[in-house]
Amino acid sequence: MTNSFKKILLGDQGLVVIFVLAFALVSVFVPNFLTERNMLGLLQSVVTVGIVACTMMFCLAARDFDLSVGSIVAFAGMVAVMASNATGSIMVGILAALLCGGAVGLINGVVIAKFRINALITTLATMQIVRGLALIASDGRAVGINDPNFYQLALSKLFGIPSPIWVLAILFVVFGFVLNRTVFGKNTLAIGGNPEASRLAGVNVDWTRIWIFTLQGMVCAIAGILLASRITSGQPNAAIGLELSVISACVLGGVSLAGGRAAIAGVIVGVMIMGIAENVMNLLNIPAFYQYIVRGVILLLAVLLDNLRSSALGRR
Amino acid sequence: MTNSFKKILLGDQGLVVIFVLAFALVSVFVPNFLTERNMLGLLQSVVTVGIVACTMMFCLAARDFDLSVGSIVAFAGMVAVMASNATGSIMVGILAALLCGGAVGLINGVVIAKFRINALITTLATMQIVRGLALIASDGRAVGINDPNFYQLALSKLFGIPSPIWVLAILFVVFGFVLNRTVFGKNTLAIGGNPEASRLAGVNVDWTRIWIFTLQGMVCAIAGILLASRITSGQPNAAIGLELSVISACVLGGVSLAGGRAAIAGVIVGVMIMGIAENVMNLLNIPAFYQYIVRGVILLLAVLLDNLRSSALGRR
Amino acid sequence: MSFLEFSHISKAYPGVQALSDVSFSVAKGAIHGLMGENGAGKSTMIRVLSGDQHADTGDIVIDGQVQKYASTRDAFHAGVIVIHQELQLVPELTVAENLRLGRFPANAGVIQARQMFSEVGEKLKSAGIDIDPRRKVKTLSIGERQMVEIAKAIMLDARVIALDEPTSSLSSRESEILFALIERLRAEGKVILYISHRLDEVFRLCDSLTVLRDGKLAAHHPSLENVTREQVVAEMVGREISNVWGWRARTVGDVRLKAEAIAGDKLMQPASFEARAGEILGFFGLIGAGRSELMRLVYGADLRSGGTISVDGQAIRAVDPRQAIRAGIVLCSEDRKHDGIIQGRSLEENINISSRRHNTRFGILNPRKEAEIAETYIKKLKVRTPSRKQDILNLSGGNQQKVILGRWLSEQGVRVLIVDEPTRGIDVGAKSEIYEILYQLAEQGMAIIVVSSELPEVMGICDRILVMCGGRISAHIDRNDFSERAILAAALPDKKTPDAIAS
Amino acid sequence: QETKIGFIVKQPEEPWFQDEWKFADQAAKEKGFTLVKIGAEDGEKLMSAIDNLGAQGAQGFIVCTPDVKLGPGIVAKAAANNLKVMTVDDRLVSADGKPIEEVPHMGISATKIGEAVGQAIVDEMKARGWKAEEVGAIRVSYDQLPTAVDRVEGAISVLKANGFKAENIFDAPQAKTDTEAALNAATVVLNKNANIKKWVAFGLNDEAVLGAVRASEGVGIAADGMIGVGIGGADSAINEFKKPAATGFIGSVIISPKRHGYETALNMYEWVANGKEPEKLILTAGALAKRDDFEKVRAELGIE
Ligand SMILES: Nc1ncnc2c1ncn2[C@@H]1O[C@H](COP(=O)(O)OP(=O)(O)OP(=O)(O)O)[C@@H](O)[C@H]1O
Ligand SMILES: Nc1ncnc2c1ncn2[C@@H]1O[C@H](COP(=O)(O)OP(=O)(O)OP(=O)(O)O)[C@@H](O)[C@H]1O
Ligand SMILES: O[C@@H]1[C@@H](O)[C@@H](O)CO[C@H]1O
Ligand SMILES: [Mg+2]
Ligand SMILES: [Mg+2]
Repeated sequence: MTNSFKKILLGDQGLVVIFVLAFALVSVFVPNFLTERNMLGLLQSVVTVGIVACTMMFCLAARDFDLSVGSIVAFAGMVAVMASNATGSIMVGILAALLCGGAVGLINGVVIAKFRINALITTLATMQIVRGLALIASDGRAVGINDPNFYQLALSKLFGIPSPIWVLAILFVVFGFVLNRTVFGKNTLAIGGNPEASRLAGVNVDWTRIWIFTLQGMVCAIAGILLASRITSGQPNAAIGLELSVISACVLGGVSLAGGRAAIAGVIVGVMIMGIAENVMNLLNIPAFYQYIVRGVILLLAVLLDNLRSSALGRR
Repeated sequence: MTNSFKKILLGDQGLVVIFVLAFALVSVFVPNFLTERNMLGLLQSVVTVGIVACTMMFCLAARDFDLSVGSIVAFAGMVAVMASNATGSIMVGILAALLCGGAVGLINGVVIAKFRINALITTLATMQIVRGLALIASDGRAVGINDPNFYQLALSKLFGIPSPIWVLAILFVVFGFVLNRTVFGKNTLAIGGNPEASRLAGVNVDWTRIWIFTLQGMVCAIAGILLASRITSGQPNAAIGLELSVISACVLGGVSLAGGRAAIAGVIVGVMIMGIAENVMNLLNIPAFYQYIVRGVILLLAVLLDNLRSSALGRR
Repeated sequence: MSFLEFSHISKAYPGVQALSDVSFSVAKGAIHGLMGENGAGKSTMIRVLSGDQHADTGDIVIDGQVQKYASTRDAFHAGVIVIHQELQLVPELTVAENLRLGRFPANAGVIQARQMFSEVGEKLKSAGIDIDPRRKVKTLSIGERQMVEIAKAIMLDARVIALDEPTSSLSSRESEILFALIERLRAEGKVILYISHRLDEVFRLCDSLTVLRDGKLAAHHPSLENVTREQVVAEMVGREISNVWGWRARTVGDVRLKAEAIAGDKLMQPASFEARAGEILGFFGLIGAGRSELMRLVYGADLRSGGTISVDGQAIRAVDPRQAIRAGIVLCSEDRKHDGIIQGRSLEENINISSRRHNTRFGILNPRKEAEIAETYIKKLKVRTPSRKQDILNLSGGNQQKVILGRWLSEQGVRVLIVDEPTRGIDVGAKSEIYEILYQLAEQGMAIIVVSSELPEVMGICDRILVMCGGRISAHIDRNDFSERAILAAALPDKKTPDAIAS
Repeated sequence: QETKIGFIVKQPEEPWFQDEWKFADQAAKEKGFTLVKIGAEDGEKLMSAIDNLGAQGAQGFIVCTPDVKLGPGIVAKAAANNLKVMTVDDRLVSADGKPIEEVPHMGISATKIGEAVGQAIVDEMKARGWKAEEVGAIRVSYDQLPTAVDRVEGAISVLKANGFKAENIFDAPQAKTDTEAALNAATVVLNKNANIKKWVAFGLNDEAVLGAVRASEGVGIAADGMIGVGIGGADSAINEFKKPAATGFIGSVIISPKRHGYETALNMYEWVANGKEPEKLILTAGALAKRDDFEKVRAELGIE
């Protein structure tokens, strides 16, 4: 191993390198993987997880936790469809969804930051409440979209790439920038890294946490709108269990559950690893029950490799 | 409010007091609640969550996390049924289940403590792998119990109380003792409080963490065996989502996700609050969708009350 | 003319009256010392000043204006900067980001990174602090971190600057940098509140002085003329302490600890040394000299890449602290926050965590015995606490340090006791009592190694001093040959005038 | 003493069960008994639910069990609580896998529904003039759920009987039972077999098949290149039929929640109130509903 190569492999972006290697390997050995069609399919399949991961990254970085994302995605999707059906305006539907998502996030944030209630419990509670609202609002049924133009949100393409992928890409860029280059991002990392020090330094900890959850709610709404458009209806049962996928993608991407550490490149890699695993398993026709095992093993392998890499760095 | 009453309410056992008050309220206002039958039914309904919460408490107290409990419960139940069907001996079935549960826990522990892999990722991985194994072993279908004596594990009674409740009670006592009165328990709490300081103080951190996970696996196996006996079959799909119920019961009971803080009384209360909520909602015939909302609100209320109580204590 | 005034401040914590009716004032352009025993209420005073805690009664008046702040942010806006006793840094952020946290130079929310790094870099350089602003704080040593913490004082144009034991983890060289800085700030007309347990420093720097005792005002000296150290000590402790060190000759026995060619990542070359029964061996050096690293290697806290260790002639294969403890070596680490206290647990548990294994049966605790041990050391070390069940996090810094010392003093069968900066943050009265305990342990035949950055301390209590410099042992000096010059000369990497530093 | 009857279902969020409950409520109103509706997603919750019913003094209950192997447990639990029991939708089996015949049951066999789906697909293929060998079949599968396996296998058996080759049937395993998961899984199948232009799809329910249909649209296969037939016929399917343009989702096999909900509740009432034992086994039939006749089919089944 040449020295400069070693440097890249052991550097901060090491997980990215492992990912690139794995990607190359898969491209060569899995038939049909590296086709344009499959790549687009793969990217579309990670849109929901990817979008929500953008803000979950902030949440975890600030040493918080959000279990309500799946419910918000479903709820916001319902709201978007119902509001645009009712008013005949897609724009109104979108705004209503963003508003509702943001409102749920805001409530999460206020309860957690101001009443100092454990984030796990709070978001577990709102997860249930919001899911209940979605079910009640729709009487448990899928709500069809009246205006076919709504489908275009997910179906339209730009330069041959479907819009949801563009949205995902834009959010990655925006939140990557926000994390590293803005006061908000640095404050988030500081709060997670040392809440006491941040407070004493005069960072508005409560306000920052409230904003993180509100943003999370709004971003979930974006994911919910796109999902509704993609499956051409609002479904109250959508996105159950999403929280776990998103959190693991983030953790896989090096976001620390203990707060203070996050990087957008890692999150992207985390999201992609999980997406590729699903994609490849289906391409290889792995039977459903074995998929469980493969999924588990891939998760372990990914972190194990990353660990070996960084422990080779000498620090533990 | 008299002063001595205030003292009790604000003391360490405050949550217990809130719980007792709530219990009294429910007993008065919910018909059929305070009947012997319903009490036994209620207790039996919390057996699985309660048993697993015993060791989850250790896990969280040591600043760890275990998502694989639901899968282990299902897997161990399957193993118990399949092994006793195969050998004709219930004892062999039970031992095999304990062994398998312990083995999964041991693997969790070794990977987490020795390879220093994030507990969330590790147990998320084993959660999938073990569920996969259970599905593969049974081809995705429930396995019936051949020997009707197996049912007796859950059906038999002592002084009119079904054995699973006894098992639960015994485990509460044992693990309460272990937490407060043994080196193992104190080391667990110390590790959660400050892992590095504990290591430097001569605590065998790795070994303790490995034991916690192994115990957790074995205790899950006990829950799995009782569950299989209760539902008269081994079900590969059993106990999905158990991890979340157990973790929230613990957190509700004052176990800190940041480690270092746990008490068995709190955990019992946490488990009971969740069980009573479900029980009362069904007694009151609350419609399914509204149950979500009530569940969420109860969770929030419980922690909120506890918070008000302890912030009245002047500390935050 | 008084600029900063504390007026009738009281503050109670559950079970503790931390401050009761304390009033005093400080003039503009003055350095005001705040002294008192551990737990006297100094840090609480500063926390009230910083808006971190709210006084139950009383007011803070700055420049004639009563301050009513709701948070630390309001205190900043009132021109107050506080350097807290415990480091308040975010490890994952860079030095510059830590220094500008809460007040990033930003344009529409976007941080002006280049401007920030160059500005912070200049300020650090002008203050004589040689740390790259782009380094992440987690890569800094504890001493360097302390310097970063102190640098917060110059990042903003404050009116009032309070420093809570800023020198407790600094060696003389860094302390000098700090003193120069403080004097510069005084010249600029700031009000400086300075907390320290080091009398020398206080007398060298301060213009005026307040002494707290048990949360009450014990003495206020508007000027230090005609005030003697003995007098201040008496005001603090309530009794005279004639000789803090109290060193006495002992008979020294055979070699207890023999460390040969100990090698590790941060040591420049393998180190060898030995310590004898009944001996108190000092390790002196400047920050980053590698003393702590060497001790951690001996103890097995960090992975050794080479070397052998023997106790009483018996080679031991200790590779982790647990084995070291069982072989009779214990280490009381320098970083009490990170490596010492177990947050959220009681004093009792913090004391018993290691020694309890002597009092258990089948892994079951003996609560009576544990309570007894806890009470013994609380009394012996004069830990100020409402009860042994108190969460250690609620103790004052010095009292936490005493508890950690108690943890190791309560260990049985110790043959080699290593204490790294044992009296960090501990008041004079308690110091002399701790030294007395060390002497007694030595007399019983223990080998004691004291790592310290306080030159008077090592010179005052040790029988022999090893000096480290740049990751190597650079000198070996017997008590008869002790001199500040010689020790500092060996400690300084550039061998420049030690006189400039010896005060 | 008032008559109280429980109605326990395995997936309370599913529209199907909401409908069953709705129709059971109708019976309760007519006959003046109390209906206690409880959702029980797994065996443990089910056992608690039965205890709970016993505690509140119910006389009997109807159950759609999360797993048919829970049979002996349910029977024992019911007996212990002195409750009469009937099953709906899914029939209990004993440890050896044989139906427990003494428990009255109303339902439809999963395999039969699957076969109906298969038949609907084959018919549509004939109508479009497709040849089996040029068509790919997407089996949107959720093998964790035994009923799901039985349904898709039922459909496959009909396809095979009509000339489908096993190698033209592709598995698209859903990670979860929602539309998005089906969509993602089906997309992979379509992309892997880009050479096949004509597709049929079937799965556990309407949502699964909808996923496959959305996937085909996503990769540019028009409605005339896809034949998807779902199961259930609730709003997800109807929304599809109401769309202005026809999609590849051509039909759904509707099973009547009315009979399942209303009749079972009624029968149980007669049993506990008047001692009139219900028939041991009533099998209902599924009916295929398509874009042009779904309203009629639903009316015939008594839904709406
Ligand atoms: N959060 C808290 N909860 C309870 N008691 C506290 C808390 N913080 C401080 N105390 C108590 O208040 C008293 C004063 O503490 P303070 O930290 O002000 O002392 P100090 O003078 O700074 O001592 P040291 O020299 O050891 O730093 C101590 O008895 C301490 O135990
Ligand atoms: N956490 C750390 N991360 C990276 N480097 C460190 C860390 N701690 C110490 N170092 C470096 O290791 C070297 C030795 O530090 P060590 O702490 O052993 O010195 P010391 O003589 O005990 O001085 P002091 O403890 O007063 O800083 C120094 O160069 C220091 O910068
Ligand atoms: O789960 C299914 C449900 O979706 C409905 O189709 C009726 O049968 C049940 O088994
Ligand atoms: Mg202090
Ligand atoms: Mg040191």
